[in-house]
This record gives sequence, C-alpha cells and structure tokens, in this order.
Amino acid sequence: MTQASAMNLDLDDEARTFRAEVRSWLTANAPTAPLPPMDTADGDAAHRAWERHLAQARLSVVSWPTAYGGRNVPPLHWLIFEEEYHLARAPARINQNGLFLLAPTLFTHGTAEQRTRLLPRMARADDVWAQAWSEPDAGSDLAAIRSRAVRTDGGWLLSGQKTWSSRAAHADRAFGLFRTGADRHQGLTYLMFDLHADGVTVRPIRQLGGATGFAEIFLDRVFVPDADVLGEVDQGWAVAMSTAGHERGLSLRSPGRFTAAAQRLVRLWLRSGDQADRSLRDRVVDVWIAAQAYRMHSYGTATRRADDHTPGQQRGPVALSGGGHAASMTKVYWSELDVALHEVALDLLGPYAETGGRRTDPAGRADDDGSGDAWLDGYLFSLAGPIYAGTNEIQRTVIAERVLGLPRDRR
Amino acid sequence: MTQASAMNLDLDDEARTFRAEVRSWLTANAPTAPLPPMDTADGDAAHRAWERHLAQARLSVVSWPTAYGGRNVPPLHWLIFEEEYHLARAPARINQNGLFLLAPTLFTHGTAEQRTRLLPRMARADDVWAQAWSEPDAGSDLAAIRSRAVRTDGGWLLSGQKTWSSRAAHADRAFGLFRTGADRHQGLTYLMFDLHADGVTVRPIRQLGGATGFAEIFLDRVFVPDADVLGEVDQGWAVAMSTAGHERGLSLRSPGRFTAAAQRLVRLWLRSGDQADRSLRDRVVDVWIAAQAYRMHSYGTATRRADDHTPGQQRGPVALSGGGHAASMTKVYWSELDVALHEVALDLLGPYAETGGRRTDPAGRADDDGSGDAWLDGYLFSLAGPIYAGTNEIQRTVIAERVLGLPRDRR
Amino acid sequence: MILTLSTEQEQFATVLHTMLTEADIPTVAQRWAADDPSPGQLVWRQLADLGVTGLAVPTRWGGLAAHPADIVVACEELGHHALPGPVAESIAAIPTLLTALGDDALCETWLPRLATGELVGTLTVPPHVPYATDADVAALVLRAGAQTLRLGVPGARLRSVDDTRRLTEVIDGALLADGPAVGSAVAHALDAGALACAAQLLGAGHALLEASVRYAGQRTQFGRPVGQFQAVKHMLADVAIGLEFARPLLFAAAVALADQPPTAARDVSAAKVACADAARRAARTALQVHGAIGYARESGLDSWLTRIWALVRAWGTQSWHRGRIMAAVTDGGRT
Amino acid sequence: MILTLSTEQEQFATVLHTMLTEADIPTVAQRWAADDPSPGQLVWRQLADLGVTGLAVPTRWGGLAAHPADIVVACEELGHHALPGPVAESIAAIPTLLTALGDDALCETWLPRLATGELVGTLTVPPHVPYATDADVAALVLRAGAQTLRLGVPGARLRSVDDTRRLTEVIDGALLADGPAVGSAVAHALDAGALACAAQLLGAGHALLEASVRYAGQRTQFGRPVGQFQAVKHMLADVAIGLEFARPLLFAAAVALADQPPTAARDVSAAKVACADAARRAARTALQVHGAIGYARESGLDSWLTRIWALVRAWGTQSWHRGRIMAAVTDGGRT
Repeated sequence: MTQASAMNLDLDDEARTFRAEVRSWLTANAPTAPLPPMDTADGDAAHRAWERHLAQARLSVVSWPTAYGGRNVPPLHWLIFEEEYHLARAPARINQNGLFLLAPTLFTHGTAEQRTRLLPRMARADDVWAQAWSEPDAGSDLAAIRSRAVRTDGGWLLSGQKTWSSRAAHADRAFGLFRTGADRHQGLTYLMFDLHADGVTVRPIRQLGGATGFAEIFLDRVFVPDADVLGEVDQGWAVAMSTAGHERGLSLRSPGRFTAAAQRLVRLWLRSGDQADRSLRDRVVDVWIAAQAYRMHSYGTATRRADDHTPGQQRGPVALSGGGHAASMTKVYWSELDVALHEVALDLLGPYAETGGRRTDPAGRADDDGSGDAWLDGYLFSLAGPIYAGTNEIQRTVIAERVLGLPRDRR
Repeated sequence: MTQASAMNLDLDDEARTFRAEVRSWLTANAPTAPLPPMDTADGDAAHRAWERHLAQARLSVVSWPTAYGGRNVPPLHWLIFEEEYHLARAPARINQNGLFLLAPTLFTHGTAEQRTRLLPRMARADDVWAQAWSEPDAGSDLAAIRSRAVRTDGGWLLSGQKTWSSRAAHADRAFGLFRTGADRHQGLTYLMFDLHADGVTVRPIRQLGGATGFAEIFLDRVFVPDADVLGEVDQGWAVAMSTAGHERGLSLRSPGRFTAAAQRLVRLWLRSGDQADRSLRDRVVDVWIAAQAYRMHSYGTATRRADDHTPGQQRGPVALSGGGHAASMTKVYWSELDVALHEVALDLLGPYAETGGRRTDPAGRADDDGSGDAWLDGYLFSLAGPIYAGTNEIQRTVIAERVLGLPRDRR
Repeated sequence: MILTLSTEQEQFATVLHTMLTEADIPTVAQRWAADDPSPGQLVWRQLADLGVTGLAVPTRWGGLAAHPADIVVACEELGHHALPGPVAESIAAIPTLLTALGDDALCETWLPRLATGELVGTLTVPPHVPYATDADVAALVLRAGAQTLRLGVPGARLRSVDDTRRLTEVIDGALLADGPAVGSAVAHALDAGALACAAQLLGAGHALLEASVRYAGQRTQFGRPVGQFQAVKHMLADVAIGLEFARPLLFAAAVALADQPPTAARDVSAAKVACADAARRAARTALQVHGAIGYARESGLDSWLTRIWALVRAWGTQSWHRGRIMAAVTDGGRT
Repeated sequence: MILTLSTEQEQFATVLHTMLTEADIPTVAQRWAADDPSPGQLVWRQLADLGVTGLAVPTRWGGLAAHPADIVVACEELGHHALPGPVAESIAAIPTLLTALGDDALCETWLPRLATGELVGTLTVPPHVPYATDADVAALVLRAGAQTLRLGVPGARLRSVDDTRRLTEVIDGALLADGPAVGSAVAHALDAGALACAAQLLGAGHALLEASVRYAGQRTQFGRPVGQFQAVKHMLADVAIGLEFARPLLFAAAVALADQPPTAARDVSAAKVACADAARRAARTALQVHGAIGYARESGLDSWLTRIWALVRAWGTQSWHRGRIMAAVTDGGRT
C-alpha cells in the first residue's frame, strides 16, 4: 500500500548498464550464422571456442562468484543475460550439463578444493561435462540405478551402463549416481569421472532427427579418486535431489529462451499469409502469453524478498507452500510451452514444415534468418522436455502431493 | 472387394419410409414452443401428455417388440428416429431412465410377467421411472452401496438413502441396487419400488442452474413384493452391469442429439458476426466433425454383421476386442463432445452467454427459436456427462484395462 | 524491479480475508440473490472502512490513490470469497473513468461518496459489458459509449447464470460528457475493469482449487481417498500450474496501468486471458473432482462456479483480448 | 447401409498385413532412406500382385475399379506398416486424376502400367503438396496446377523429417492438358490423395498405440509396469478413443467419393482432420509413454512418428480442411 516500494518493472542503473553491455557485446561478437552441430567434431570445437570467448568477456557464468569466473550478479541479472543471449540467437551452451546441473550441486555440496579445481575450468569450457543419470532400467525411477562404485585404494571403481547421456560423445567428464549400498535411496553416491579414463566406452545413440547428441556409456572398473566424490558416500540421492530445483525456481530453461522464440513465432505468423485467418492467431497469442507469464513469474522469483520462500498464493485454507517443489511447476510449464510453441510454428509452415520450411516455400515462411531447420529441430528437441529431468507425469504427482498436500500413493 | 456389398450410406425403402413418417408426424405434432420444465408440476403433466401422444403414434419406443408398444425396428431405425426427433427439437424424454436404463435390463433379465406388466405402461409414461443408483458414500464406487433390502413375508423391506436420483420428485416408480449380502459385489440385489409407497420420502436437491430434477430418496422399511426383484437375488451387480453398454454400443445419448445441436451451433456461428474471424470457426468445425464421427460410428455399430462383435480395429498385435466395454469409449466421446459443443456456443455468445443470449443481444445471437436459455442450460447439463453413469476417469481406466489390455491396478 | 507482494499488501489481503470470512459471504450472497442486498451492503461498507472502495480514487477526492497492484490484491480476495456486488465497476472502472475524464464537477459529485462507501456505482460498456449488475443498489448508473458518457436508466431485469449478478438492461439517460477524451477515458476504465475482473477470476479459481483439494482428501471411493488417484492428482496439479503462472501477469498488468507504457492494453489483455483460462480450468476440474455433489447448492461450489462462468466472457471476450495482444505485438517493440 | 468392413475386405487387410510383416518393412525403409530403393520396389511389385496398385484404375485399363473403401483398407494397412514410397500419389491420386481427365491417350499410356506395378508415379499439387516424394523411383512425375496438368521435372533434393520421404522440388515440364476440366480432375485427385493420406495416418496411429500398449505392459519403473499407472492408462485410452471415432469418417468419406454427393469434399476433409488429430495425439503419447527410448532409432518408433509428422500437414492443412467443412455446412443442406 506504500507508494515508495510499489510494484514496478524498472531496472536500476546497475541492471540497465549490465543489459546494455551484454547487448552490445553480443551484437559485436555473436556468430551471425549458426555454428555446426555440437555433436560433430567441428561443431564441438566451434562451440568450445565460443564458450572461451564468452568466458574472456566474463559472460559465461555471470551469476557465479568472481573467483570462479563469474560476476557475482543477482538472479535478475542472469534473467537479463538470458533474454539478451536468446534475442541475439547466440549459440546453444555446450556445457549446460555442467553449468545448470553440476555447478549448483558443487556450490551446495562440493568442497572448496572441488570448486576451485572444477568451476573455473567449467566456466571456460576447458572441461565439457556430460550427465550420466539414466540407465536402461532406471529412467524415471532413478533410484533403480544398478551401476556400482566399489571401494578401492584411494577411491572407487565404477562398473555398469549409463544411457541417454547428453554430450557424452565429445565431452571430457561426466557426473552421475552410483550404487554403493543396498538401500534404494540411501545406497547411492554422487561421483564425477573422466570420460577418457581406462575402462570407459562411449557409444552414440542413433536417434530421431539426428542432432541432439545422446550416447550410452559403458563403464568397466573405471577408477575415480576420493576427491571426486560429491557430498557424502551413500548420500548421493539427497545430494542430487537437493539441487533439482536450484536457484529458487529459476530453472534449466530460462524465460529468455521462450520470449525470444515467441517473438520469432509472431514474425513467422506475420509472414505466413492470411492474417484474417485468426484460427492460428489465438494459438500464437497463447504462446506469447505463456512466455510472458513465465518471464514475469521468474522476475517475481528473482526479486522475492529474502525472507519469503513461498511461491504463489501465500494464504488460504490450503497452504500452497511449494518450497523447492515449485520447480516442478516451472518444469511442467516451460516444457509444455516449448512443445506448443513449436507445434504452432510447424502448423504455420503447413506442408513446408516437414522440411523445416526450407528453400522453395513461395510465401517465404522459413525462419527469419533463413535457417528453416530451427523450427523442426526445435520441435524434436521440445518433445524431450516433458520426458527428461523427471517426466511431467512424475512432476504432476510431486505437485499434487508436495505442493497441494494430496495423500501420497505408492509410486 | 465385391461391388455388390460395397459400403454405402443408402437407406432401403423401409428405412426411407420410416424416416418420412417420423418427420411428417413430428412436423405436425411436435410442440413449437418448449414445454415447461420437467421438474415443475405443469411440466411433468405436459411431458407425460406428450409421451402418451407419441405412444399413440407408436413412436415412443420404436425398437421395442410390438407387444410392448414398439415397432420392432432394427437399431438403424432407432438412430433415424433420434435424428428426426432432435432435428424437430421435440421435448426431452421424461421417461428416459425407464427407456434407456431399466428397459434393456428387463429385456435381458426380466421375467415375462415383469415385461408384460411394466413395459407397456412405461411406453405410455403411465409409469414414469426414476433411477436410484447413487448413495451419499457410493457414487463412482457403486459397490459401496449400504441401503439394505431385508427379507420379509412375500418380499423385501428397503431402508436407507439414495441420492442424485433424477426425476424422483415427480416420478412414479424407481429402480436400484440394495444390499442383501455382505460381499461388495455379490451381495446386491436389483429391485424396483413404488415412490408413493409407505416409508418413502423424496427431497428435491437444490442445485446449480436449477432445473434438472435431482432428489434424495429416504427409505424406511418400504415393502417390495418378490415380483419386483429383477434377476436373481444377490446378483444385482451383474444384472446392472450386463446392460450398462446395451444395444451393442448404442448408448444413452444418441448421435441425433449432437448432429442436430451441431447444426444449430453452425447457425449460431453464422449469426455471431465476424466470419473472417476463424478463431472460433475451428472449434465449431471440430464439434461438427465429432458429431458426424459419432453418427457414423453408430451407423457402423447398427449395421454390423451379426457375427461380428469387435468394434474398431480387428487385427494387429494388440487385439482391440472391446466387446461390451466399447460402450466406455462411446460414453467418454459423447460426454466430452457435449461439453465442447456448449462451451463453443457460450463463447460465440460472448458476454451474452451468462444470460443464455436472451433478449437484448444486438447481434441477435440468441438461439434460433428464441429460447436462448437452451445453450446455457445445456452447458450445465453437459457438465454432468463426464461425471454420471461412471465418471470418465473410471471409463478411461476400463478402456485401458479391458479394451487395450493394460495391467490392472487396485482401484 | 518489484513483482511480489509487499509485507503491507500481504497484511492488507489477510485483513480482508479475515473480515470476509467473518462476514459469512455464502449467506450474504444467498440473500443478495433473493433481492435482499442489505447484509451485502453492510459488507461493502466494511470494505469502505478498510479503504477498498477508495483505492482507485485520488487523494484529492478522499481516496487512497493506490497503486493498481493494491486493487489487484483486493479484487483477488473479493473473488476468493465470491463477494456479490459490482466489484469491477465500483472499485476499479468508475473511479478510473471519472478520474481520467478530469471533470472536476463530476469527480466532486461522485468520487468522495464512492470512496467513503456512501454509495456504489455500476456501469455498462457495450458491447463488452452489455448489462448493468446490481443497478438497484447502485446510486450511480453509468453508460459508456465510444465517445460518450451518460447516466444509465435501468430497464428490464435479466437472469444470469450467477444469480447474485442481478443484471438489468440500461438505456441512455442524461449526457454527462462527450468527445474523444471520453473515448480515451472509457478505454482506461475498460482496462481497469478487465484487470479487476481478472483478479477476481484468479481468486475464485484459487477458492475452487482449495475446495477441491480438501474434498479429494476426504472423499473415499474404492477404499481410498479420491485424491490418491493419479488422474485426480494430475488434474489438480494442472489447475495449480495454471493459477500460479497467471498471477504474475496480473502484477505485470498492474504495473503497466500505473506506468502507462504503450503496452498497457496488451498486458491487461494477457492477464485477463490467462486468468480466465486458469479459472475456467479450475471450475471444470472442481466439478469433475466433486462429482455429483458439486451440483448441489449445499456443496457451496456454486458461488464460485457461476461467478467464473459469468466473468470469463465479461470485460472483453478471450477472442477480443487475444486480438488486442496480437495487434500490440505485431506493432514492433521488443518489450 | 453398410459402414463396416466386409469379410472380403477383412481378408484383404489380413493378406496385406501378412505380406508386409514378412517383407520386414523396417529394413526396407532403412535402405529406402539410404537411397537404395530396390528392396522397397520389390514390395511395391508384391502390392501390385495383390491388386493394390490397380484399385483405383478402371477395368478397361487393367485395374480393379474398386470401391474407395477398398483403397482406404489398403492405405490404412500401408500406414500401419509405414511402407515407404508415394502411396497416396501412385495408388490413389494419379489414377483418379487420369481417369477423371478422361483423355484416352494419357490413360492408355500410364494406367495399365500403374496397375501392373510396372511403374509408380508421383505428383505435386501446389500449394497442398509442394514437393514430390521419391521422384527417382517414379517413372511418371506429374505437376498439377489450378487448370493445368504437366509432366514434372525433378529439381533439388530436400530433407524431410521422415527420411524415407525423399523429397524433390519439381518444375514444369511438358503440358499434358489444360482447361476447367483439368481443375475439376485435380480436385478429385486431391480428395483421393487426402483420403489415402488420412487412412495412412490412422494406420500409423494404430501402430503407435499398439507399440505403446506393448511397451507399457513390459517396462517396469518404481517396481511395477508403467502401464499400471493411471496417468499412462488414461493417455492411452484417449488415443484409442481418437482412433476409434476417426475411422468411421474414413468409411463415410470413401462412400462419398464413390457416390459423389455435393458433400464429398466436406466428408474427405472431416476424415483428414480427424485422422490427423488422432494420429498426432498417438505420436505425442507414444513418445511420452516410451520416454527417452522413443528417441532411439533402435526403438523402431521413428518410422511412424516421422511419417505422422510429415503427413499431418500434407494434402491440405488442418486449417484448410476445416475451412472447406465450414464452407460446406454453411451452405444449407441437412445431411
């Protein structure tokens, strides 16, 4: 009720300056043509070079402490960075497994030695990280993991098979959970390992659409020193889960990605002919609204008072006190939004969708920079969203039980 | 592959003659203005009078044997009758609980005496029937019924409470399941009882929208003679379930209802202004398609060869051998269609929807016969579709387990 | 940047919530629907005492000149309790309209009395708001045209699906103002009303989610609470997601109404579309989760269900708002 | 009235199913995608032996002059096995086009050889079918315009999401016919192709439903088959419902193409919209039920997924077909 602290969307000087710097740096430095696909040798090299360039400008990990290569800026600045990054259509981040999955865990559970040793290299993409979560019989049910870590002198020997490991074909290192005890949840340990170590075999998975870089990892008595255990032995499950919804709900996929894509979708709609036909208009607008909602939701999360940890409705007979589980809501939201966004785009492309809108479409409905592949590849990529990082079915159950407080069922 | 028996939608002479007779009789006889609501005394009388009139033309139960007031015509003729009936916007059937729920059970499980005694009176609406399935703690879970039938000299004494009994406030008789044994499913008996008998108290339920006529029935040692047990004692569950998907998938709500409503929806769309705006066009068309699909599906069911009891796909690795459970698919389909149809209509009416489009809408978007209430009341009525006669959640589980063969779970 | 509630706003919501809980709104609403508005008018006077009716009134005319976010907070709470009466009209649209017109005589006549709760107002803005709600309790009935503002003369009564919305046709009365400035003021008022309407929808949707979660935890079928079934859980999770992500759009729109960037109308429309869709889903799911009992007035769901069904198409249909958004976003600008 | 399959039609489907199962279409399709069409061409000759390629060819030109329902039966089975090649073009659209044109010289040149399987054909019908599929295996490449029919000259290759659809641009070659009669014949051909496309979509959707049900019954997570989870059951039930109610529209459209009532185009469009929506839902659900494994080519899902993604917008988009339906149903007529 006080005007002094009234709601506003104004950026302070620092944030405005930051946005301007990021924008002008990207304008000057972002590649104008797409880099080759990440899962080729050329593309791997080009993406690593881009990351090094970004790191030199101290823009690869802006929210990290300066000691590790960051700028120690608040979450709002990270959102701004992401908005600018996606508007500039800068390259996909080859090290996102490290940056978004491993790094938050290192910050929470890693030792000072681990952070000092691993984070600066990650920030420069000296080490590119792969994730090694899933196994053939442990997808959604991560606690069913069977790959083992057996105690040996000064460390552990890993054996077993991991699958759906993104980036593994060209990455340097990987992280995942390994069985060190019998209990489903209490017998897992979080370990980091070298993909070039003896006993590691990586086999790319031939897949739909071709270009997203999954692989299987076979491990045969692969040595890992004690220094690469993350958190306590046998506590890997808790370590992994504690940062699943890291950064107070700011997630894996930033709103900037979707607001930029929604803008491109609007431009696609404008070029796709009959604007009196509003049958697709509403779907375009709904995507735009959802991207905007996600953006505003993230602003709210980023600017929340330090003493307030409850998302959404703070009162009422049902306490919607999500805490960390609010990340489940965000995950369902952006993943469904991503699928909807690309489905509308393909419907706008009509019969040209199957080729990504390339070349001969007389209406020129390809993507505005001519890379018509983007919508089609983006669609294939988007369909993985509701599946990975906990299927949306599991997320909905988590929301119902942990956020809404409905009675639990055996899974 | 033979041209002689090629697929066709042609009506034979008999069916054509029948359609013409029904149409001309309805043109001459159907009321031009809506009758008063069924749950008022006036409306009850008017609807009963209409049913008697219909019965005199032998049009109230066309598919029944002639001995009971019908014409013994095949299912296709029933579909034709329904198409004409709904196109003529003839009155809702006050005795539909009897006609669509009880009668099929009498045909399958009733004695000759019961059929002779009850069906002709039902056909003329001399007896209007209420259903008495649900109880306060037995809605979807019908086997949880607690109302009891206790053996007495020459019959049974009924005690307990039924609820959501449609038509009970003005009906003559009712039917339902009563507990005669301990076993959840094997201890129920199907009984018919007089709503004017000693010990019966009917209390209308005050409800949303006002006009669909549900009531609670309180029973205190109500006598029912043995002659009014339907099927075997303790076998009521099986009796009730065996006709749940009666008439080989031809269901509770005929396609004629929806094809007629889809036509009215198209007319509403035409009147509702800006036809360049196709944002609602697609929803109108999708309703039209769904109504047409339901119609064609029913035609297929009605004209299926006598030796063919499998709906849908007859082959392939998964045997989609639905049998009686195909009725679950139909139930989900028409109930979702009904909701969609009315939601589109209300969206076409825009801000006038809340009043049913009455009176002062300058675009004249009310219903074409001026009874703008129809869409709004229809919406409230449609929302009950996915709930009653087995919620759609239960139907989907039945489809998954019985039609698709997925593994059963405890309910 | 601030896009969450301040401690003061949370306290304000809590005070309102407590007052409305104690006021027994279900009973108030029943009597309101039966044309006995006196208990409801008492509640409206309590709202005035808390400052709600003066939120959008300038201090010069005895109001609080509050930030639109405060109006969102209040209207969300009023929707959460399904308070009967011309909420969007009297609390948001009319004060905005009169203030925007800037006619001191009109302001002086009406605004102080609206702020103190001495009277409530209602208005029509054809075609978006074709009928007046509760004209009989409103001492001020306005009729806004494209470039005119008139007093409205109540005509025939109409039944709404929400029986607490006692609608009447309104015909033109005395001309109060005309000209392009009126058109602009009416546009402001329409945005203010749409935002208040959206906030009410969100509050009503939350009320239904809460009721559904409560019921699903208690109602037993097949030997276990229905809330243990995955299908029920997932339906309710989707409702929660819809409401959770609609809410920040309300705040963003409130900021836009305060600061009046060129995108203000777009932001109001986004909030209205998202809140209406979220509320509609909450209503459909609440009825499905409750089953037949949801139909019974005794379940108490009906106040929220019927309010939502009435409000989703009021103050601009979804299609109209989507059209405004597309017009805005295709007009360049990267915000 | 007959709207179900005859015994003969069921037997025909079974024979086709057996032949295609034995032909190992997954391997055939892999080689086809790698520009080795010879094993696929062998399958096409087997189709010819079974009469499939002559179904739409008049008896005078060596075909079976079959009822369109027979073509639906065949195309559904070809979609069910994801057979590569210009199915809708060569089996349905081209024979329909040439027959409707009624130019004996053209018919005599091409129809007998299409019927015997000596050659296959492909065509473009811009804007609905902008590229030619598999022009390199087609001895006949046609390009249909609004009022012209020309030979088509293949140009640049394009990559489709479905790598067995080897697309090329086509430019105008020699003029074969022109005038209003050509326009009418092209319209017939477009309907025939759209119906064949719809039937393939339904077949492919069924294949994905079957694969998903099988997988859900086997794959264990959290100590039980995933098919025991209510969420998975309900998703698959909705897929089954979509397919079940789309199928009768295929039959109704086939009857309409045979009898050519004024509503024929409307009925084809209804079938295409319903089958495409049902197939799209089947694809989305299959991927969701399979999880990550669905992405792996070794899962074998990709043939159906990519075929569906390509065909849902081929032979007229959903929006174009919906527009045709609205135009037809607002033109009076109560059928």
